[in-house]
Amino acid sequence: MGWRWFHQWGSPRWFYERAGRWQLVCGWLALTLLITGSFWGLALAPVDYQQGNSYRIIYLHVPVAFLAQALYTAMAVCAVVLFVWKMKLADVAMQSIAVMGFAFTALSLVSGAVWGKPTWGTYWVWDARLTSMLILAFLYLGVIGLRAAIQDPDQAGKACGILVLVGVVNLPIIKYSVEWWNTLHQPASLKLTEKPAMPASMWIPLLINILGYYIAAGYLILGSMRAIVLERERRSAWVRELVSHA
Amino acid sequence: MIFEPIDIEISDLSCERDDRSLFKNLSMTLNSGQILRVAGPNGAGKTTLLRTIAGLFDIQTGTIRMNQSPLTECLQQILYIGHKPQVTKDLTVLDNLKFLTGSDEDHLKRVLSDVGLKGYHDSLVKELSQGQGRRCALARLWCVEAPIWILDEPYTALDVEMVKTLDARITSHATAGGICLFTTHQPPQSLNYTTLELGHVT
Amino acid sequence: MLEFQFASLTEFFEMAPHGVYVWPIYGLGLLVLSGLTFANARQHRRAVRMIQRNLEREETHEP
Amino acid sequence: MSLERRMFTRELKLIAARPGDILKPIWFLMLVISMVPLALAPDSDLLSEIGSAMIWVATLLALLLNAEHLFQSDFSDGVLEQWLFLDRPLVWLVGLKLITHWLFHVLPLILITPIAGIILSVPTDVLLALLVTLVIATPALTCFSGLGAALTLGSSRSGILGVLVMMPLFVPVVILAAGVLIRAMDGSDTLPLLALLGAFSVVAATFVPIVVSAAIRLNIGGSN
Repeated sequence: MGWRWFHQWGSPRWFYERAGRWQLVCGWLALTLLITGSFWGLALAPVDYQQGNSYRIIYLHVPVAFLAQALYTAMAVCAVVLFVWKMKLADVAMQSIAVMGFAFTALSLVSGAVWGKPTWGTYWVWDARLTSMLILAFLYLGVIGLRAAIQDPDQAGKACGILVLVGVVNLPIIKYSVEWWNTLHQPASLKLTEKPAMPASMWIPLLINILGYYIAAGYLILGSMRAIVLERERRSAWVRELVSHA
Repeated sequence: MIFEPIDIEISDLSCERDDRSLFKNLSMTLNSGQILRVAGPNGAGKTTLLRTIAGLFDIQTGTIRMNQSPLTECLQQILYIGHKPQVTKDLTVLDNLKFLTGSDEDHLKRVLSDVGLKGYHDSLVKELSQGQGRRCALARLWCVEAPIWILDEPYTALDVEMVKTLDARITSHATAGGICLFTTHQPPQSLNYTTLELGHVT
Repeated sequence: MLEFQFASLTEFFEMAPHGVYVWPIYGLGLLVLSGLTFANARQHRRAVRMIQRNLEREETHEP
Repeated sequence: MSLERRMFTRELKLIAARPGDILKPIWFLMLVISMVPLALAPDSDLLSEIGSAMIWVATLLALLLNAEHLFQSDFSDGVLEQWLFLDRPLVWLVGLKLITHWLFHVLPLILITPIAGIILSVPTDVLLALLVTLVIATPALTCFSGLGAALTLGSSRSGILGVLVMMPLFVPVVILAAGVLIRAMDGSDTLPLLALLGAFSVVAATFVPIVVSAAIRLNIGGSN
């Protein structure tokens, strides 16, 4: 009882049909939130008295950096679902999330570096957060590369699942070791600490944008998953019917 | 030696590869002394069936039980020779067989003369011809005491004489109460076997 | 609380002195989001077209 | 002869048959080390400062290079799938293979590093610390590079992919080892960090072989 909602996810057809609708909702919602949040952040939020206008990058950087890390965890959850319940959709999700995760990680790295230029006077410092973000980008790339190298999709999915699980166990260790390494080599003077008391007009748009980017990621992942489901299920009757009516 | 009675029960075995159904709802029972040839055109799923029974492929649907217990617990009862060489090219014939069978040197030398590789024990496998390499892989049939043999294309690259020797070995294995499954495109002459046709099941 | 922080639109686009850093990043963000959306749509379209081609091929082979 | 001894002797005979498998990584290591002064400057102060780090990175690369052979040839010969029919659990065999790999392929590489240290004029006490970190850290590195090799077995043109996939996971090990070397350079206590490094190795050596055998099982199931 009560498990039907979970087993429905085992049906690619059910997912494909529903995902189309969710995607639409997510897309418009994300667009509205992102336009609101970004405009608020760029134009209406007060200037930071220390960093000047360059701080406005956080309305993109912070949500994207959050996403980059959250997506890896999401991928690990998918890997667990794949191994425990043998749900093929979880593998599809893993494939989509890896690509989106890498895109967001790269975006957060670039935005972090550009933010660093006016703030620290240089594009790149071996700051703990930037460094672990860089490692995260390599981890995502590994998952994408492994998937691309193995022909059989089932096998590729399982291999990626193993890699993701090993990665997610290692991720905290990597993070802590990088932080420790950072204190070992340079004093914390360059470390950028978030000011604890941000006025509401500063953090509300940040919150809106965080929500907006999460929903946008959902929109993108759903879209990519639908395409992959269609491709993988190309022989099944429902896909043939769907396509021939289109 | 005589093997304990053994049976393999396959029920409702189905397999799909690359969106193609290879076999569907395959059910059969194999008993001690049975020799089964799996036949069918290329791509009919012969190798897949053999590898599934050998436990190398995961079962997609259905069950395979040996003496009432699940397949995965009985892998040591199986001798599988696939169409990969199954031997290391850079090692000598003797070293290869020593590792895979654990038999002692004298026994192995006797076996080698049985399969027509007398005097080759010190040769590296890469120095052998294709047929000789195959003989080296098949020499394990004379060493390992596994009751279930699963041989994928054992007759490939063998000459007439070796085919006869192999037929005789399979027959004596079945007489001793073993089971042998094999695939081949040239039906062996001097062997009593039953045939399972794949590729016609829909 | 919600008031435009810049004296004019030009000043807004200049965002002195950091406009050079801020605007390209938002441009890049827009590019990534729209690029991924576009890539998804393209992948979907290609999948549909591939399946259609397969169907047509089957029809000509098996009358 | 027990299966364990059979595996061991087989490994020895394979090395005798393919000495290049051991020599090439050593050759690679020495070549990379010789490139450092050429690319930098023959200034021995500068070299001694970065020498130990360079040796660490070069060893890491050499290690990953030779891990590629760990399972690949046995896999394509079909010998690896025979492991499933041996009367030992696959994890056990994988563990044995990793141990023999460490003994015969990694240890020679570690033993050659003092020479590399001498030509980069690394001070003796740092060199000693370097050796200790390598001995303690390489079991973990061997396990992870084995995992990279096992995961990429199924792809026909894997090449360097195993290296690329596993390298990010080496970060904690590299950082800890670098910490030891820095402390050795200014003469402070290295023991706590070495203990941490050892703990990482022990944990990796306990759990990674399980994952490696799962990856091997997976790739055998997919090949035909």
